[in-house]
Amino acid sequence: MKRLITILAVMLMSLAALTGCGPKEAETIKIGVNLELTGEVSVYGVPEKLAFQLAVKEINAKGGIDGKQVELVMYDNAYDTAKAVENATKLATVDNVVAMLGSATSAPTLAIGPVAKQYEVLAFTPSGTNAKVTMDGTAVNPWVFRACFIDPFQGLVLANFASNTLQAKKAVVMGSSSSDYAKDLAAIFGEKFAANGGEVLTVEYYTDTDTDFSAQLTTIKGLGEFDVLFVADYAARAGLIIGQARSMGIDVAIIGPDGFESPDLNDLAGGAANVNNVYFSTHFSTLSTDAKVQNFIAAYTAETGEAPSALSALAYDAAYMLFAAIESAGTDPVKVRDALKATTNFAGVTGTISFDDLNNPIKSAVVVKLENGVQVEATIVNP
Amino acid sequence: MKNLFSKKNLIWLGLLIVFFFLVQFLIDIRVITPYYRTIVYWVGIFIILGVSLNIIIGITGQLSLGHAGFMSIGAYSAAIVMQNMPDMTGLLLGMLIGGLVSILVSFVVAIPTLRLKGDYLAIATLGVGEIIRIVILNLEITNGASGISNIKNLISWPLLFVFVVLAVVLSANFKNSAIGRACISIKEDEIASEAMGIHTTKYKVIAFIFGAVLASVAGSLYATTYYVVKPETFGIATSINILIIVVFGGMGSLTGSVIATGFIGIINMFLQSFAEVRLITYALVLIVVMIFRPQGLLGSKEFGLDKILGFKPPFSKKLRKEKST
Amino acid sequence: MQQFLQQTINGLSIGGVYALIALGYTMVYGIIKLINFAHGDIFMFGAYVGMIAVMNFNMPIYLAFIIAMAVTALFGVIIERVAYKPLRKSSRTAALITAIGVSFLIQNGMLMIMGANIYAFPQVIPNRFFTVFGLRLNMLQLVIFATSIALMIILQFVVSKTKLGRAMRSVAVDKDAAALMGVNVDNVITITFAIGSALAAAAGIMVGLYYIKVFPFMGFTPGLKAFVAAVFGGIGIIPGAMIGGFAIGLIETYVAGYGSTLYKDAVVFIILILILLVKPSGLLGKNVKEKV
Amino acid sequence: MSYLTVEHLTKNFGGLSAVSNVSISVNEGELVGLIGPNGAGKTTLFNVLTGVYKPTQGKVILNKDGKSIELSKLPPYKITHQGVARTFQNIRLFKDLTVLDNVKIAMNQQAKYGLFGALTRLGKFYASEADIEQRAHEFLKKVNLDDLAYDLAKNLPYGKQRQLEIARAMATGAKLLFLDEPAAGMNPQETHALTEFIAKIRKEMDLTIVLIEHDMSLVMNICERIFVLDYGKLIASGTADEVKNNRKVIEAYLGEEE
Repeated sequence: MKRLITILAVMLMSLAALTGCGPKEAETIKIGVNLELTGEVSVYGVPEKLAFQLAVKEINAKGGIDGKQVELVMYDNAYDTAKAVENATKLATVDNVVAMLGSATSAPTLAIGPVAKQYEVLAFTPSGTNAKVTMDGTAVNPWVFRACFIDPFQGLVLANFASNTLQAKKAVVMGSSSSDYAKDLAAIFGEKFAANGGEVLTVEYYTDTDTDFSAQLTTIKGLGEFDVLFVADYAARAGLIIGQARSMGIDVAIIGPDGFESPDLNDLAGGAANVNNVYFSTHFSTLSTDAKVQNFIAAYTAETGEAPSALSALAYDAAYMLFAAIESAGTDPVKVRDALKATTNFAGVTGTISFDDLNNPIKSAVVVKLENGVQVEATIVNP
Repeated sequence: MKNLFSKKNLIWLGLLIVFFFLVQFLIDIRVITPYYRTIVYWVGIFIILGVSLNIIIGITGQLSLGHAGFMSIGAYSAAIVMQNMPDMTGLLLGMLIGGLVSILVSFVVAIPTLRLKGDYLAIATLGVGEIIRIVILNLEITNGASGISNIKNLISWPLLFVFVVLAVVLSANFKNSAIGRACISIKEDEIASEAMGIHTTKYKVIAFIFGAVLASVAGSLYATTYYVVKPETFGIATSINILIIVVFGGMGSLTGSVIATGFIGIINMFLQSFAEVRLITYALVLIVVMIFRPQGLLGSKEFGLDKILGFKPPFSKKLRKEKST
Repeated sequence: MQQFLQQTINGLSIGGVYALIALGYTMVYGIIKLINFAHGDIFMFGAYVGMIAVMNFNMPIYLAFIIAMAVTALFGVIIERVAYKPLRKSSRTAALITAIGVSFLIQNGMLMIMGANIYAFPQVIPNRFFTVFGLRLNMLQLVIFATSIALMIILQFVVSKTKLGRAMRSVAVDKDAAALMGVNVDNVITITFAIGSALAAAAGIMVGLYYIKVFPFMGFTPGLKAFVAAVFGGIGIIPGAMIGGFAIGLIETYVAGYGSTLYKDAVVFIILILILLVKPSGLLGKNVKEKV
Repeated sequence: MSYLTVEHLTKNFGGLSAVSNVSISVNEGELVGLIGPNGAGKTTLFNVLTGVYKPTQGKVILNKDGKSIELSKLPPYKITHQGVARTFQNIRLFKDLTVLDNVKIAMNQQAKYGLFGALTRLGKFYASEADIEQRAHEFLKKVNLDDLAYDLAKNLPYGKQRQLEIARAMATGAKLLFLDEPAAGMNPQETHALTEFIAKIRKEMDLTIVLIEHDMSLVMNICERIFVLDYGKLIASGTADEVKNNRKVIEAYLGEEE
């Protein structure tokens, strides 16, 4: 027992010692990062971490911002809202960061938002697509920004694309019941597609842990003819669905959201040969001839050994938008927030970006066509 | 002497009051910064969860792996009520509703499943936890996979303190009563217990419901501390995190759970930057504790005042002497 | 009707996977009464080993099977020796908690080593389709189905007809008595874990080939469902694991196809609880009451 | 009407008949023995009498205060509430609890407060707890175990554990005790002490006792009547001398002789 008390006492003392250090004059510019780095969801967090690190490395190589080096203070929230709140509190009050990047998914970002507001340090999520992320009840949360378009926007884009470009009349929707991403997309797509004069025959749900979709696909096949299959999910499951649908003889066009974009899509679909007549909306296309995009792809690939995904592109843009804001406003968190809010026509790899009243980016989407697993065509679509 | 205002109770009360104001003072002078406060909140909430699971596992001997399910009932009740009443009344009302729903659900679950023994019970309760999660995932009122966000933050040190003390004191009273003795006898030997005239099913159900209600209260506090509730938060991983607290602190030792939670809270803080190591450490702790010290940190003993102040044991839980074990 | 038959085929092919994993569960439980909670993760481990053998060492698939089964068997034996053996005399609750710890350790260990990335298992066997009476069948489905039945028959033969099997059964009935009769109890348990883990590895590779996706948490859900399958059929009984696996696969598919997919997993757990209540010893099991 | 009546009791396990068509009656205040070779069904009969197993056929009736209660319809804990308690062949004490707690648990029915009282400690909680504590100590004094009250049950010497188990059964307020091989594993001195102990408590507390025993000296010494089971059937009953000379009993124990 005595030993235990000693240990506890030592810990308490070191705790007190830690609190002793107040904010020092910053020699570096500290930017907080609050991401899903472990657990299942780390597939979304890790590419963003790599993109942030790439951006920081690049800016520091160019001499930093106003001569100061940029330093990332990175914490893992493991997709746990409690951890996300703890991390955000620590970044804002202990590390005294200028601004916070993250999280990659919506749920932790929803928990970070109120903390950002309370301590007046902005939180910038590259890819939290849930519409509520930048909201505080019915009003906007002035301290939360995002770099991606929101779920409703993508739903609209895809519905229009299906009706107008593919001339589809009947659609079938599939999505994960355990993801709000899928549910929101499916709902908006359904509304818009119907408004365009189309008909959604059914919405089939499955869970995140499923790997076998044959039951749902068999049901779908039994519904008769349809023109397009909308799979509202990430590549991890969408790839499998594409492969299993093709093997069951469902060969209509398959469309999907930005989640489709992944180097693994073809493999998961059982080979590039299965990935034909597949379209997805996204933030940027590797087909783009823009030098910025090509440089990013080259740098990211050289740095990480992997091709960048939409998530890493968004994270990369978020980092640079933040750098620009810091450059123009200095390191005062409130001024940085104002500067970020005022961003207009920022030329990033995912498009030209400004913010609307709800701190969502105004930009167009790209719909990419895959043939034999390769991007063959990119269409810019405005809703 | 044997009443509510016994010397021992008064000393406890005094210590609690001192502790409360000490922490409040440290918060006021910002030695406990907002960040440490979030750690304190986590520890407080998980103390309630640990103690409540300990009632079921450590005291009654019924291995339950679905505790997070009951936590989610409280969390969602508070979240839903506070959508319309974002104030203290809303929180307390949500807590109350959560408690009632938990009683109902745990009763329905307990009657059939508690007939099962040991590992079968464990798997069945794991199933129950998953069923609760799946139901929440698919209900309209719980907002499905998105969960509920923008929950009013009402947590504060006094609020947390009141509920943690309440939960621990009630649990200790539970343990040190005829009901607690009946539960312990079930853990020791169910057949002998039944032969001693103890209605084992009844007491198992009581313990299960009691634990479920406390978990639900902890869930309500969770909701108001962390702004967001979503179904994944209350999966099997959380149930196992709570189990780790119970195992680490000692099965049957309420004070063990309290100390273990504090300990884990501090470890979490230090391992913040070593996220991957953290989960592996927990898994190892679980295995190593089971192999080398299956009774946990304190075993079934309590860390109490009796020994320190030399009181005569009020109930014979405390040993006058311990012979070779 | 056609659709119903197609769903039945779908169900049997998922069921085959559950059955393969359940075989390992049931063997270990049959011998030492331990719910090896980590069995699903051993299955995941096997899938990774097989994948690495094919992807990084360019081995032919049959060699990958052999390597993965051997490595995973060894892995299972190490787990048994390090984590479970010291607990053989402890309560079953303690053993179960340890098994949960082992499960978390394997998952997170794999996560640390290989990352959370989803890997695609190389498609080295071209997946062919047949259409029979308008039903689409696929090669791998048939392979999984056939393998699980073949393995079940082999195992049943080993346990009921060989010397090793006799030793296993004697250990299952009474470890101490078996030891007195000259059975090396430790070896028998080790071999049981080795076989169970090798089976899991085989299942892992087949799932890799069929479902492609390989990731650190892939073992958890199938592991749980395989456990339900084992209990359904009568845990400890080899043909029971088989029947349970197919039954759970079919039920799940019918619920997904005709009811609500949303509650598919909930239905599996409800079945588990019902089975435990109505006939805890499972479909093929005999009721045993605690000796007073 | 006798105190305990067993009517045509049969208990089958699968196809096996462990107890078949046994009828026994025990009078109030009697001390009877139940003997028979290994596997004769003695413990099974005890398990049916105390509700652990439900009989396949037949009834067990307890006549108490002019009322007859059908024990075979009650679960074990309710049978205990009727003043019937037992010990086990392989001691089943609450090993990690103290001697005092073992007795207190047996006295649990005497607690005069419910869940609310337990949680808030309002009402009769303190009074009732003090009362139970005091009575438990008194009880332990009576059975000469009070000096060990705070020892863990598992740390008691073997003989004392047996004694504690009997004491614990009595502490439930039982008037009818079933003792399953109380002298198993004891040396002659311990057996002797136990014999005296049983005789003493029986007199002091007005108990009716049924015991299973292999130690013939104990059975023959203190049992007033003896029942003999073999292959689940009652083959003889009577006083020690009568049973000793019964041919069927000799055959059952020694095997059939030509």
